[in-house]
Amino acid sequence: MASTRKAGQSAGVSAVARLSALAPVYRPGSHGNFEHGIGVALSEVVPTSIVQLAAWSGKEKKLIGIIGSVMGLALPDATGGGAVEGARAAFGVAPGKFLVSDDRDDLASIFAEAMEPDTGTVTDLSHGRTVIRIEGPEVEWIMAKFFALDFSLPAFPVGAGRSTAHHDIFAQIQRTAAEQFDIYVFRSFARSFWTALCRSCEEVGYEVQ
Amino acid sequence: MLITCPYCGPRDVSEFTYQGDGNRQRPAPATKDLGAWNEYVYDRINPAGDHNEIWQHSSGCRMHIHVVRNTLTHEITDTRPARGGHPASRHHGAKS
Amino acid sequence: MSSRRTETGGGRIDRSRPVRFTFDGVSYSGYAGDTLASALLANGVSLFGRSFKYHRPRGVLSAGVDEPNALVTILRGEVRNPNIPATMVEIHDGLVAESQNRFPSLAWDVGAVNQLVGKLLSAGFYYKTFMGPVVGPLRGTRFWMFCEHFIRRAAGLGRAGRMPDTARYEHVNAFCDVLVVGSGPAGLSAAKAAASQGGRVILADLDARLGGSANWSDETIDGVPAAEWAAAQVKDLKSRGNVRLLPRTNVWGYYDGNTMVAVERVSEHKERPNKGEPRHRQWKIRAGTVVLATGALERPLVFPGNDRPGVMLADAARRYANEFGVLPGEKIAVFTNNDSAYGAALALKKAGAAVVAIVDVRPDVSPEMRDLAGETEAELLAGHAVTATEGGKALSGIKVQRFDMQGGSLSGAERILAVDCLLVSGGWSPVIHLASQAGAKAEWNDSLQAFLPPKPAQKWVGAGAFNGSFSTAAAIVEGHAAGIAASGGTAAPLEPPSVEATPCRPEPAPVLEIGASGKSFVDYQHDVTAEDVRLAHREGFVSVEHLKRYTTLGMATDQGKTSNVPGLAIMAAALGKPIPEVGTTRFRPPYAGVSIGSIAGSRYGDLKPERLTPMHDWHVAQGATMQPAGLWWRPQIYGHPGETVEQAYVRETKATRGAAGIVDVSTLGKIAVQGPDSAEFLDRIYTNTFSTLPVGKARYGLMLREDGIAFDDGTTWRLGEQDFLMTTTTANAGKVLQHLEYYLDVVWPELKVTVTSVTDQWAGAAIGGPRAREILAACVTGTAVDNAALPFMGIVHGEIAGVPVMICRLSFSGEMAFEVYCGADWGTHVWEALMEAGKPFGLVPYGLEALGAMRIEKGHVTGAEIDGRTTACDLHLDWMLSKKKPFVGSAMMNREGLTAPDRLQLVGLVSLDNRPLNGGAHIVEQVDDKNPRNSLGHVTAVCYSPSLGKYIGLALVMGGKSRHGTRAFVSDPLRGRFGPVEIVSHHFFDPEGSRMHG
Amino acid sequence: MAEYSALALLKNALTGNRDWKPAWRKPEPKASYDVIIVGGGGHGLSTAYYLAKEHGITNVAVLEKGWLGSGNVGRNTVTVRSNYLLPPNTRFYEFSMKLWENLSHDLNYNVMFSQRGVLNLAHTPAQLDDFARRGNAMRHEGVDAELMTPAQIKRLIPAIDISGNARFPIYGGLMQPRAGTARHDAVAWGYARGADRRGVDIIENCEVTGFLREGDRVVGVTTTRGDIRAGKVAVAVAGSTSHVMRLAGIDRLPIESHVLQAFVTESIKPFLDTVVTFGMGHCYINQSDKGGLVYGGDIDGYNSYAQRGNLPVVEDVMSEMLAMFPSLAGVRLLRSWGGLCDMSMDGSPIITTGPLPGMYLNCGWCYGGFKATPASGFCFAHTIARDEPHELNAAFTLDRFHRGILIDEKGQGATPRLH
Ligand SMILES: Cc1cc2nc3c(=O)[nH]c(=O)nc-3n(C[C@H](O)[C@H](O)[C@H](O)COP(=O)(O)OP(=O)(O)OC[C@H]3O[C@@H](n4cnc5c(N)ncnc54)[C@H](O)[C@@H]3O)c2cc1C
Ligand SMILES: NC(=O)c1ccc[n+]([C@@H]2O[C@H](COP(=O)([O-])OP(=O)(O)OC[C@H]3O[C@@H](n4cnc5c(N)ncnc54)[C@H](O)[C@@H]3O)[C@@H](O)[C@H]2O)c1
Ligand SMILES: Cc1cc2nc3c(=O)[nH]c(=O)nc-3n(C[C@H](O)[C@H](O)[C@H](O)COP(=O)(O)O)c2cc1C
Ligand SMILES: [Zn+2]
Repeated sequence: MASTRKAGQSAGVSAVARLSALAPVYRPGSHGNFEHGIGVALSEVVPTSIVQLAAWSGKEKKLIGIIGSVMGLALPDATGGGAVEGARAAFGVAPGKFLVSDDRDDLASIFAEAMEPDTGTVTDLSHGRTVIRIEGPEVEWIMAKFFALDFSLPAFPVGAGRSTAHHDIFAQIQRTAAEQFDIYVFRSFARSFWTALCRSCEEVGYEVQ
Repeated sequence: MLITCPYCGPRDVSEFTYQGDGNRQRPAPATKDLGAWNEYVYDRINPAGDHNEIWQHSSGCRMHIHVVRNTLTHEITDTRPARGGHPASRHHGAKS
Repeated sequence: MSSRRTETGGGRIDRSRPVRFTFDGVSYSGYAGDTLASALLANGVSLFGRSFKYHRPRGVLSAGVDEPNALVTILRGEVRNPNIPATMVEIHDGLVAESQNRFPSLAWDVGAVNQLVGKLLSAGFYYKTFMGPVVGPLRGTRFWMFCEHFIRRAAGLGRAGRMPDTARYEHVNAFCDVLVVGSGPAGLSAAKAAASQGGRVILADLDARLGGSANWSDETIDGVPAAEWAAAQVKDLKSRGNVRLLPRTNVWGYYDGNTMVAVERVSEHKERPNKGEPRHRQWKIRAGTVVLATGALERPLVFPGNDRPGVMLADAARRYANEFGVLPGEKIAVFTNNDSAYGAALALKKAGAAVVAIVDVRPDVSPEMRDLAGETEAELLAGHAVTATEGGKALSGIKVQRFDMQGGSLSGAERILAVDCLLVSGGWSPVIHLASQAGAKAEWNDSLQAFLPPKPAQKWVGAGAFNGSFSTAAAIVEGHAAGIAASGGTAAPLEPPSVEATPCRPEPAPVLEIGASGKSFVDYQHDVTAEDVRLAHREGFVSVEHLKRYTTLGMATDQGKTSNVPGLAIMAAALGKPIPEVGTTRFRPPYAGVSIGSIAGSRYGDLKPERLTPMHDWHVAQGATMQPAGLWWRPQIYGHPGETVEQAYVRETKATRGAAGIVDVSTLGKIAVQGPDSAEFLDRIYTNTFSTLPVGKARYGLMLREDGIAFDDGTTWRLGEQDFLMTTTTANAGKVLQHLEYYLDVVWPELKVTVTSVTDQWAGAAIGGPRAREILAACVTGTAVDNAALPFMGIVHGEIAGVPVMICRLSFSGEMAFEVYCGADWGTHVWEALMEAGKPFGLVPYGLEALGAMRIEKGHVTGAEIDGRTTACDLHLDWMLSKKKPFVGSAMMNREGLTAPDRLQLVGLVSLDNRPLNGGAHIVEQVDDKNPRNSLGHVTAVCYSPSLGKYIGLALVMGGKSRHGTRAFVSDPLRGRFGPVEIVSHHFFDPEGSRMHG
Repeated sequence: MAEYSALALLKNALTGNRDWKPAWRKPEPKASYDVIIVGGGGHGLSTAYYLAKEHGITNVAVLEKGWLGSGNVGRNTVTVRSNYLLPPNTRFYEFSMKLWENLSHDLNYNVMFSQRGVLNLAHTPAQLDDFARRGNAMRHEGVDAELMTPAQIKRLIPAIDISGNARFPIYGGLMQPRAGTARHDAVAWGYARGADRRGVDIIENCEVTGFLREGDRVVGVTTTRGDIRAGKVAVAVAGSTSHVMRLAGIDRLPIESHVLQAFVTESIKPFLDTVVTFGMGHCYINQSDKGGLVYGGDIDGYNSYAQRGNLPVVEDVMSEMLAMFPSLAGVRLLRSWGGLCDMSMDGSPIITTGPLPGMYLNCGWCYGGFKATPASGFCFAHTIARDEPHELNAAFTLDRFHRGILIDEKGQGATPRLH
């Protein structure tokens, strides 16, 4: 097979609708103490593809270049360096490792084609991660309830990413706008995380979109 | 306690997994010298003072890092990626 | 009862907003801004609680967090919050409070009989008795346990409820450049200075109203009353974008890396919280630098009867008068060893009390103090001491005698003064708790008779009374300097503000105890007397830490805030040593009690998240009984109405072996192992070889720990030349990933391999049974699934119902079986398609029980056998140990202990009495149900085997294989199950594997 | 010195408690002793006591660097049990239990050993089987053990949450009725007084700073109070083992020192009579006679000599405690502290002659050595007096790690933080 790598690590493409891990607990509308305004809005973002790219030591710059050309995003070469442009997003999650997401089908195969094996590896996580978006004026406050990260804008600029955890739930977080974060959690934990998130948002009033 | 991950910056100790004594050197895989293996697996310097140790940033970038930490005060004076190798300049743990 | 409200107004309370509450069922009213203590005092209540040991009646000693006596239980419906100092409770309409440690009532408490035998109950008395007889029915521990029953009933303070707390608790993380703890003059000044440097500042204080002692002092700062000055500072801070103010916040712990932890009382001062609002919020604050401006606490003096309700700390009385508009007494006296109480006396005078006398142990009182005493119109009794108090449950008078400070002797006639309140002051102890939590030694200052903070072990600077700087001007100047220094700035020192204050030299006389006869209390709550301290000395418990443990001094809810220094002064005197040689006990978190809920945060009620497979909702909809497996939930059985668990799994097993069954295996750990050195890496990690595995095939692998013990097993699929998909057991998924990462990062960094958890990426369904292949053939497109295309351990890619799938033919059940993987979001879709395709063939879903039964029939091992003590040989997996290469564990697996002949080895068991076996039963050669002994091993797994029609099990047994074909017994005294078994091979079913090879 | 009794208490009460004498003397160290015991913790003191009582060896000094009992004996969660899985441990701890049952009489000091039972909660059927295996192992060694159903558990502990909708429902529990708690300080003080009454010198504020050697042989110690010679030197310093042994030139041992935190709430009225452990995580709890709930959880998980820990474990323990007892959320934490645990590579102890001639070593108690105090002292005294192990500590050798004869209760291998 020409692209065993591609076949191996990609879940592939299908017209069949994908089932969200959040389905039964996703309740659009306003909740909590919202009478005085909505503190945050929550939504699930469903990028068609989420891919992890890892560069061998010394090949990080090359990989950043490839990400640049495939995604059309210029990543700063810094810890968690990332960029976001509409549905296209990329950010660093570990030394030489990046998470990219896009609305293109089978991004894993696209990167597998674009990348020599001696640059690094491509791992499809499109189904393995649930992306929860939280936005609004109280977003830093709510994020601070879950993660021991400094969410102030200077410490966590737009586009940047961080890997961290809320207790047992591993999370990779990208700031996608001044008042907006996208949280990537393991699909199996997504429902628990969402439920806890909603509960913590009650205090400021929240809306599910 | 905060540990400064060389990649992620200072993070709470709860994000890390302790992977133990960083002074130990694994014998070459084919080595038959059981004494060396035993020492690697079971014996510890366990100093009261500066200690070379390995932590994994398991709830972060997942990198393993070498940490020099004082076991009397918990003060951390050095962290570096484990892939960079052993922090050779440090001595192996006499009381500071 | 008479109202004790002052007519001069009061700082904090809002006299236009009355508040109604109850205490011990009696309804009272206070004002918004009152504490429970101030409101009750205003209502003329003087009896607040009972002491721990002697059940002595107690009033309120302090006005803050140091309160040892006035502890109450707050009730919210059936939820009880015991041991809350009334001084820290803000009243609200509907507040319900109860007194504690009394029966039947606070006023009439039978426990008070303990006072009659007080001498018997001296420190440590319980060590010397209750041993009971050496023989007879009360020998051994029985007599003690009999007595202990009653002792336990008598001990304890408030009562905890049994109803789950309905309040919400939360955590939040915060980052700042400067955290200022304490909002008195020093803290306010520090916060302002730090804020002016532009960094992020957090200012936290225990109290609801920021300002600390400025809220009740009689001073003016820069021409305005101190309270107004403080309010103006607070207003200024509030207006700044870079400052967060945290009133009602107890900064309780100073942890490594300047991690500070604090609890904010968010809503308990309200009648009901807003929607979503927590009761308590724990703040985890990571501060660049901490400014400790925690002030100082006043100490009482130790003299007979010093615990009678009506005896109160002088500054607390000032606070009640100035801040709450309450007079703690109408005819008061003052007893002091220092200047500060004179100011308090004057404040009470101004508030409307009559000051009868000021009793000062010092013979030489400064002219300024004499003037102050004159202003209060009190009789000044210099060189005098209080030697006793009178009254029942409320103070009615004190006895005073001439006192010689040098020798400590009393002389002259005893005078009795009629008073209803006695203000005491034994000097001040800086609140050095947070600074000391790291274990650093505090330093004794002889002139202040106090411990001052240790040298910083972390990044903090101190200011104000915390430093022993007891003047407001100094506090403000130090606070400013601390705020600047903490921000890393260098501004010019602050011009001292102009402070108008009553004169006060901070140095107290070195007298803390008046040695007269009668019970003199050092630790109020625990009823530790000065005599107890001396008894500890006589018995050799002279180290302060021994003193504490022997007498329990300082171990009460107030942690000795008011009692430690007097206690060790008495010990120092007994030893004839200076105080610094005696030292102080170790400070520990929390600074003041914090609710357990606040520390648990949202994990109270939500201990662990749930992990759900992609098909979870399907299982639940089909009526599966779900069972926890680590954090996962997995179907145990898909029971039919009326079925027992055994009936259900037997049915599921039979259906699978007879036709086909399907099980959700999405929980298996899945790790993508990628990169040019992947095969080499797997060869080193696994005991067997993977480099020879062709692309498109899978292989069963075994891993050992470095010490040669079996670690985990699973299949690994070669998807590409450089591309493997490793599966692990559900339980070990995380550990195995970590294991791989460790070797790649630390041991073999030269290998070009990445490992990534893809557990959540793939939904997995294992479909097995004689009809399984037909079912697949009916629904899989894009690939053949016959023996040629999909041989044993082969892998193909195809589609099911429009979804790409990856199928590997491997078997855990022992049947012809296939694992079907697809993208997790399509898991339910594919699962349903398989179910649909399987309908004509009799496909059933099966759960963990049937999975277990089939694996037992096949003799496959899982966590019960790979239990961290067994080797590959013990489990008959030695065929997997490659001799051609070293691997993790190979060097150590043959050590003598790991190859000893008496090790436990895996065998099969067949129940010979046709009764079920129990997991955890032991195996013996001879049954003795009365006196079980000589265990040979134990049962690891059991089931009813539908294939054999028998109850069977797996076991680890000494001698293992050599016992095949012999008879033994299960011995399960815990469950009363004994009976014969035959020891057989662990391969019960189709040992040749003809079914799975097809 | 006077016997302690109710009568003595009464007599003294009538005379103002003036006649009580120091519980142990405060002697100056002599120039030499037959046996020096380094470490005035529970094990050092009980060793001295049994050396005198069982072997007539009374020319003994116990050297303690701080105040007596300042180590783990004075800071543990006081649980005494013998509910072990592996026979070497079960036998040893059961022997200890038997000594506990008569200890107050033996010492003429009420150590408040109270057999209130220890209950391990199981939260899955597999865990209950695992506990059954252990309980049956105990029964086959003649130790008491019972399985309890959720309903029985609820009757015993009314405040416990057995609702089926709990995140980790309770499937049952393993109970050892004879297990219980003792008063930690009393154990140290009682042994100290008992040893002192038999002539042992207990010397506080005397830190061992080195070992006197004649060739290989250890012949004494150097201390902050001078050199002291001895026929035999026995080391029982728990968390400080590696540090002290390094002074003798032993620079590597199968030991790591880890901090374990413990907690106590403010006093409340009787709430919990039994010792209970939570099975989905690590939390154990009992109520002291004073009314405080005394509880703890896992070690912090990194090497430490600081006697204090960090916040993550505090939060874990509180969360798990509330999972068992949701009505305690409003009860307040009073104090937290830490102790240094000598974690061994298989989680089991070491009591042995050597590793140098003239020297004896007792360590590896992890966070479970309080309950061992009587048996440890008894066996260590035997080992010192006879130069060979008692049959009960014969398995607790130092070379068992290298030889692979491990006693690994938890099956975690050489990762001390997991034991
Ligand atoms: C928080 C906590 C909870 C625990 N809970 C339990 C429990 O519930 N049940 C249980 O069975 N066990 C428990 N343990 C374990 C138990 O407390 C210990 O295993 C046991 O006390 C160790 O033995 P020891 O008493 O001799 O140690 P220690 O009391 O620590 O004695 C060692 C002594 O050696 C002294 N020393 C050290 N160096 C020197 C030197 N150079 N010179 C002189 N002296 C020196 C130390 O100062 C110390 O006093 C717990 C431990 C901790 C920390
Ligand atoms: N001898 C004397 O006359 C004497 C003695 C002591 C203090 N004083 C007066 O006290 C003032 C000193 O000012 P200051 O600012 O140093 O102290 P302060 O007492 O005014 O303020 C300290 C504040 O810290 C808070 N605090 C303490 N520990 C805390 C914790 N762990 N978490 C949260 N908050 C905590 C307290 O609630 C208090 O509000 C001066 O006005 C001085 O005149 C006088
Ligand atoms: C079983 C037990 C019960 C305790 N109860 C209390 C208590 O009621 N009050 C208290 O202040 N401390 C209590 N402590 C803790 C001690 O005060 C002290 O913190 C501990 O012994 C460790 O010593 P250190 O903090 O001085 O290092 C208790 C300790 C133990 C072991
Ligand atoms: Zn990191």
